Amino acid sequence: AAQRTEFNIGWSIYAGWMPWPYAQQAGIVKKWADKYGIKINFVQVNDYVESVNQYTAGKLDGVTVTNMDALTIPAAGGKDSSAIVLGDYSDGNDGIMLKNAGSLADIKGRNVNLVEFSVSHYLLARGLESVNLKLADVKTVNTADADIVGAFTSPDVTAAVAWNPQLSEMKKQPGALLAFDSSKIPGEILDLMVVDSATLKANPALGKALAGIWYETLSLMQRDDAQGKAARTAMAKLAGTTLDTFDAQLATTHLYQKPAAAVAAMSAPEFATRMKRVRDFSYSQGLFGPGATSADAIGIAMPGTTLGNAANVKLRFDPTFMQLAADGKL
Amino acid sequence: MRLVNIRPGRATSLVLGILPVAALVFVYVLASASRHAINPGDRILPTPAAMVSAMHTLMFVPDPMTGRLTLWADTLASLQRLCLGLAISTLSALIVGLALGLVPLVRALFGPLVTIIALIPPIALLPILFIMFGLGETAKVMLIIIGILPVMIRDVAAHVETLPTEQMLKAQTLGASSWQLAIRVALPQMMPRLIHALRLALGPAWVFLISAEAIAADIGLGYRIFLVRRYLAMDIILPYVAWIALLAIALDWLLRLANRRLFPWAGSS
Amino acid sequence: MRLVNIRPGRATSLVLGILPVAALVFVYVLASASRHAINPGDRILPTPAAMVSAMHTLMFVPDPMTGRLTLWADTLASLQRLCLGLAISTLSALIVGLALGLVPLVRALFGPLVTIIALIPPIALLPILFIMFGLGETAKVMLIIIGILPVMIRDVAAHVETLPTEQMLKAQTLGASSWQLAIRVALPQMMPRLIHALRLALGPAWVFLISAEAIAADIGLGYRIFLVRRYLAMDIILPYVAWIALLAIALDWLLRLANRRLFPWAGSS
Amino acid sequence: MTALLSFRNVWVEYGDKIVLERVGLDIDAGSFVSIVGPSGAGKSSFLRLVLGQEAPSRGEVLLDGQPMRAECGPDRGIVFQRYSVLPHLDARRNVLFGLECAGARVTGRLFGAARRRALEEVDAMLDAVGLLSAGGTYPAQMSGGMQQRLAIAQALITRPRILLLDEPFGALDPGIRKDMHALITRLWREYSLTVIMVTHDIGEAFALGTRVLTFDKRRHDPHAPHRYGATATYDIALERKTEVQGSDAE
Amino acid sequence: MTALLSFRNVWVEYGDKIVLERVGLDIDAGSFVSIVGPSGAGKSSFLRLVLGQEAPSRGEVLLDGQPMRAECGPDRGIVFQRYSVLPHLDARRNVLFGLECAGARVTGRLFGAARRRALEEVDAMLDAVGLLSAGGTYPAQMSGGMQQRLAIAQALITRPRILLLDEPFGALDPGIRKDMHALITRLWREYSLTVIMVTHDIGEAFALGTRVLTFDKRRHDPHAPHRYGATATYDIALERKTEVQGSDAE
Ligand SMILES: Nc1ncnc2c1ncn2[C@@H]1O[C@H](COP(=O)(O)OP(=O)(O)OP(=O)(O)O)[C@@H](O)[C@H]1O
Ligand SMILES: Nc1ncnc2c1ncn2[C@@H]1O[C@H](COP(=O)(O)OP(=O)(O)OP(=O)(O)O)[C@@H](O)[C@H]1O
Ligand SMILES: NC(N)=O
Ligand SMILES: [Mg+2]
Ligand SMILES: [Mg+2]
Repeated sequence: AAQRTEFNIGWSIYAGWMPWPYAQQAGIVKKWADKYGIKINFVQVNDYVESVNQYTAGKLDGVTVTNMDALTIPAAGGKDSSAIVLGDYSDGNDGIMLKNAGSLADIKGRNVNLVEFSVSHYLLARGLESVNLKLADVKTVNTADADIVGAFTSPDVTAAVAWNPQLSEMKKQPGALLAFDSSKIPGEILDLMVVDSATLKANPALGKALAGIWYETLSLMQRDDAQGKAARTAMAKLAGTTLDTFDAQLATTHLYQKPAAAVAAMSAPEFATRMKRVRDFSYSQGLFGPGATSADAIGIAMPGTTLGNAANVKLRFDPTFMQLAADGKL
Repeated sequence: MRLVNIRPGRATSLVLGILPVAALVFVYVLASASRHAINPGDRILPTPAAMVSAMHTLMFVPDPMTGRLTLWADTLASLQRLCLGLAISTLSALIVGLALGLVPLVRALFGPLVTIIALIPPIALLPILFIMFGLGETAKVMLIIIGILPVMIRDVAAHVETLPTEQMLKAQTLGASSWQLAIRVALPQMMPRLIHALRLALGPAWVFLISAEAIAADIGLGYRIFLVRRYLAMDIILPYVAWIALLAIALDWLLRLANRRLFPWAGSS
Repeated sequence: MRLVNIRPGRATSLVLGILPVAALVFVYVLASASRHAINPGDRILPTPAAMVSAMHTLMFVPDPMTGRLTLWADTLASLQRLCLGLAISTLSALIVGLALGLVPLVRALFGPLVTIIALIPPIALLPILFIMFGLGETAKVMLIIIGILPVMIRDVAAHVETLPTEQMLKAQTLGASSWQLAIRVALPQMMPRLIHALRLALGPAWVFLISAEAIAADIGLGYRIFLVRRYLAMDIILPYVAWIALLAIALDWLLRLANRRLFPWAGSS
Repeated sequence: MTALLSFRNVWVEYGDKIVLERVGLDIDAGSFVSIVGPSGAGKSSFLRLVLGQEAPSRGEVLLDGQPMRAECGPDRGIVFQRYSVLPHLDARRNVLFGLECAGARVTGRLFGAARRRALEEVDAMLDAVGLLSAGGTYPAQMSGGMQQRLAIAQALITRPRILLLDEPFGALDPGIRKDMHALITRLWREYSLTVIMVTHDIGEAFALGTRVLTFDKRRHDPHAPHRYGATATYDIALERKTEVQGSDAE
Repeated sequence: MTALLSFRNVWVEYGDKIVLERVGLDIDAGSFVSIVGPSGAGKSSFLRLVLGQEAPSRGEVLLDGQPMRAECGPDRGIVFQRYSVLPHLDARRNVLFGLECAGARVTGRLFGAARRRALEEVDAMLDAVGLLSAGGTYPAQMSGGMQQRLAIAQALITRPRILLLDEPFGALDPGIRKDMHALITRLWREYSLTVIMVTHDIGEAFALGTRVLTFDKRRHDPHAPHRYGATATYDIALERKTEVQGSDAE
C-alpha cells in the first residue's frame, strides 16, 4: 500500500469504544494527527455489522471490532488485519437473559433471541457449556441488536442474549433474570481497534497516532474530577444515554487503563488459549466460510506465537504501538 | 416513420428486452474477473463459479443442523409469509378501497386516517409492532400488510373515484342501489386496477418481508441475506437477490396474465 | 337517499376526518394511563406528559456538544436527503417514464429492465449500495432513488400508454413530430399523474431514508429513532414518528394543492 | 291531468356563467316533449336537472308537486349525449343489468329460470334495436351507432316513468333511425311513459313530440355572452299522429 | 386527373369477423366524397384505413400511386366520430396546436410576433365555427356540439390535403350545421382539399358531395352475420352546385 496522509476509521456505539468519538470531538484526534502530519476522520456507522463490512470492503482503513468478529469477518474474508489497540474485555457487558426461570439450566428447549454468530452466540455456547448443555439443546432466532430490547418485552420471547446498552434495559424488565454474563469468561470477548495491515505497514504514523489518542483519552476519562466527569458525560451523550447508565456500563467493562497492562495481557499465555477457544467455536459454526477445511485455515499471529496456518496469517495482534505508548516514545 | 410509430414485433421485443440485462451481466463478469485478478480472495464481486458452488450447496446439500435444503426451506418460508400478507392486503384493499372510493361518507370518515397511516414509515413502528403482535409469523405478515395496504387502498379508491359520473348515474337510473353499484359497477371495473396495485405492491412487500426477517427470524430468504451480510458473503447474497427477483418477476407475470385473461374488456384502457 | 349520494360538506368532512384520529389518540391515552397505573416506570406506552418533556428538550435545549437543537438539526438533515432523492427521482421518472410510455422501441428495450429493478428489494442490496457509494450522503439518496424510481417510472409510463390512441393520431395529423407529441401532448397530460406518483412514493421514500439512516448516519430523524431504540425510548420514538407523519402529510398536501392549481383541466379525471 | 314536472323560475349557473335563466314550465304525465335549440344553449343542462344529477342554482323543480330530490332513480331513464354503457359488460349483460337490479337486490345477479326469462326479454329488446347478433360484443368493439343503440335498449328495458333522451339518434343512419322512432313511439304508448328528448333534427322533433320546446337566449351581449342564459323561447303543442311511418323524420 | 387514393381488393378483418371485403375504389384529388351506410357497416373502419391508423388485412391502399405507409401525417386531417380534442388545452390552444407544430419544430410553442399572427388566424377560425367567445374554455366544460365544432376548427386550420370527417355535424343544430356546411365548402374550394365525409344525413351527403358512396353488405347470413363484410354498393357521381345555401341539408 502507498503512503498516505488521510485515513478513515469507523466506529459504532458500545461502551468500550466511546472514547474514540469523544477524542474526535475534544480535539485530541486532531492534536495527535497533526503531530504525525496526517489527518484521521472518525466515521460513525450506526449499524455495527455494517461498519465491519465497510472495513472489509476497503472503504475504511480501520474499525472498532471484537476479537471474534475481527477473525470471522475481515480475516475470514481474506483481509490481513492488525489489532493495534486492545481496549478492554467484556466483564459483564454481555449476558443471557431469561424469563420465568430459576437458573440458566431452564433455558433447555427454549427459543433464544440473539444476534446470530456474534459474540452473543459465543457467550451462549459458553454459558450452555457451564450447565452441561449444548447449542443443539436450544433454538436460536436471529434478532437485530437495535430491536432486541423491544423483542424482549414481547411475551413470546423468554430467552435472549445481548450486550450493553441493551442488556441494562432488559435487566429492568419485571421478572427478568440475568442467568449468565461475560464476567464468568473474562478476557474472551475483547474490544479492539483494527487497521488494515498493509496500510499500517506503509504508514506507521497511523498506528502511533491512534495509540496516542487512545491513551490520552483514557487517562482523561478516568479522572475523578470535573474534567473526567465532563468527558464521560459527553461520551454518554454520544451513546444516546445518561452519565449514570454509562458509568454502570463502564463498571462491567474491563478497560486496560495503562498501555503496559494491555501489552502484558496480549503477551500472556492465556491470551492464546482463549483466542483458540473463540477460533474453534467460530470454525464449528461455519464462520470461516465454505472454503475452510480446518480450524487452522486462517493464521492468527500473537506476540510470541502463531495459531493455525502460519503461511496464511490474516489477523495479527500487534502490541508495537501500545508498547511505544508504554515507553512514552510517542 | 415517426419514432413513436415504430412498433417492434414480439421476437424483436424479446431480444431488445434481454439486451440491457445481458449487458449488465457482462459488465459484472468483467468487473468480477478484474477484481479477482488483483485479489483472488475478493468477496465483494464473487465470480459466477463461486456463486454457482455456493448455491449448489444451499440447494442440494442438506443443512447438517436442521436436515433441510436451505434454499428451498428459505423460499417456502418467505413465500408463505409474503403470500399471506399479499392476500390479506388485497382482500382488505378491495373492500376498503371500494367503500372509500364509492361512498363519500366513508371517504370523509376514513380517508384522512388512511392517508396518515400510508405516510407513516412502518419501519419506525417496529418496536410497537413487536409489542402488539409478538415476534412470530404474525408480526412479519403484519409488517407487510401495514407497509403495502394503505398505498393499495389509496390507489384503488382513487381509481373508483374517477369512474365517470355518467356511468354511476346511468346505473342508478337502471335501479341500482348503493350495494349493487358497488358489486356490479365499481367492483368489476376496479379489479384490473386492484391487480395492478398488487403488482406495484410486490416490490415494497418484499422490502418489508426482508426487513421483518432481518429483525427476527430463523428461516427465510431475508433472514439468510442479513445473516450472511455479516460476513460479506456476496456469493450467497447476489444469487439470493437474483432468486428473489426471479420469484417476484414470476409473480408479476402471473398477475399480468390474470389481468389479461380475466378482464379482456380492460385491454385497451 | 342512496348512501353513495350523501355528500358531506366541507365542515362535516373535516369533523368526520378528525374523528377516527381523535379516537386513536384517546385509546392511546387510556392504554398508557392504565399501564402506568400498574407500573409507573413503564417505557412502552409513555404518557403524553413524558413525550412532551422529552420533545421539549430536543426542540429547545441546544445539545451541549454540538450546540444544535436536536430535532431541528435532524429534520433538516433528513429533509435534505429526502427532497434530493425525491427531486432526482421525479425528474428521472418524468424523462424515462415519458420515453418508455410513448416510444415502443424504448419500452421494448428498457421496459423489462425497469420491471426487474422495480422488483428487486433495495434493502437486500444495502451492503452493495454502501460499498458502491460509500458512507456519505450519496448512498442514502441513492437508496431512496433505487427504492422509489422504478415504481414511479412504471406508474407514469403505464399512464402515458393509456392516453387514447385517437388523441395521438389526431396530434400527428396536426403535424406533431415524435418530439412534439412528447412535449406537447404526452408530457402535460402526464404531469398530474407524475405528481400523484410522487405522492404515492412519499411513504416508501421515508422507509428507505430511515433504513439508510439506521445503518450509517450521525444525524437525521431515522438515525435518532434507531439510536434510542436501543433504550426502548418510546417517549422519543413516538413523537418522532408523529413528526415524520406530520412532515409527510404536509408534503402530500402541498403536492395535492399543486396538482389542483397547476392542472385545472385534470380536475374531473 | 296534473303536472308531472314543474319548473319554477329555475336558473343554472356555472361560476359567473349563466346557462339557463328564469325557466318556468309544466310538463304533463304522458307527454312527449321535444327540445331543440342551438349548441351550448343548455339543453343537456336542462336534462341534468330533470335527472336529478344537478340541482338548480336558483328556483325549484317539482316532481308530482313535491320538490325533487337531487338524486336519480329507476323512475327516470336516460340516454346520454355521449354513449354511456358499462364498459365491462357485453351488450347482452348491459341490457340485462336493469332487470338484475330490480330482480336481485342482494346478489345483483339473476340465476336459473329467472335469468332465462330475463334474457328472453333482453334478446327481444336487442332484436328491436338491431343488436341481437352483437349480444356478446363489448362496447369497445362496437361502432358509434351500435353503442348508441345499446344505450337506448338499456334505458328502455326498465320502462322508466320519465325517459330522457339527449340526441339519441344522432349517430344512426336513416333506416335504423326510423326503426328507433317506431320503437320509442310504441313503448311510449304501451307504457304511457313521459319522454323528454333533445334533438337537432327539427323534423324528428315535430314528428315524434306532442310538444316542442325551443331553448335559446332571449338577450345577447356580444361582449359578455356568458352574462345571459337561455330559456324556453317557444312552446308549441302538437296533435300527435297515431303512428310514425315512412320518412317522418327526414 | 390521376387517382389520389386507390383501393385494390381491400379487406378489413377483426379476428374472424369480416368488416370490409373486396373494396376497390379510386378517389380523385379535389373530390368531395360522401359515405353513407348502416351503422356498423365499416364506414369508420374505412376512414381509419385512409388515415393510416390501420393497415388492411388483405389488399393494398395506394396514395399517389405509391403503397401507403400505415402512419398518419399532416397531409391528412381528421374529425373523429367521438370528439377528440386535447383535454389539457383550452379551445384557443387546441386550434393553435397545429400551427405550433408546423412553426416550432423544437420548442413546440410559438412566441412573440409569430404567436400573435398565429392567434389571429386561430381566432378567425374559432369565429367561423362560432366559438370565439369560448376561446378560454377547456373541453370538459363544453357542450357536445361545442366540442365537435372545436374538433372541426382544429382539423381545418392546418389545411390538410385530405380531410376525413366522421359524422362531423351529428351533434349540431340546423343553424350551425348550415354555417359549417358553408365553411367546409369554402375551404374545400379555396385550398382544393380532398374531402371524405361519413354522414347519416342523406340530404347532407348529396348536398355537399361530388360523389356519394354507400357501404353495405352484399350478402347476409342471419345465423353468422359476421362472416360477410360490407363494401361500396353504390357509387354515384354528382354535379356539385356552386354554393351551399338555405336548407340544403335538411
Ligand atoms: N377493435 C374491434 N374489434 C372487433 N370488432 C370491431 C373492432 N372495431 C370495430 N369492430 C366492428 O367493425 C364493424 C364496423 O365498425 P365501424 O366503426 O367501422 O362501423 P361504422 O360503419 O362506422 O358504424 P357507425 O355508423 O355506427 O359509426 C362493427 O361491426 C364493429 O363491431
Ligand atoms: N362544468 C361546466 N363548467 C362550466 N361551464 C359548463 C359546464 N358544463 C356545461 N357548461 C356550459 O354550459 C353551457 C350549456 O351546455 P349544455 O351541454 O347544456 O349545452 P347543449 O344545449 O346541450 O349543447 P349541445 O347541443 O352542443 O349539446 C355551455 O356553454 C357549456 O360551456
Ligand atoms: N463488544 C461487545 N460485547 O459487543
Ligand atoms: Mg348537449
Ligand atoms: Mg362509425
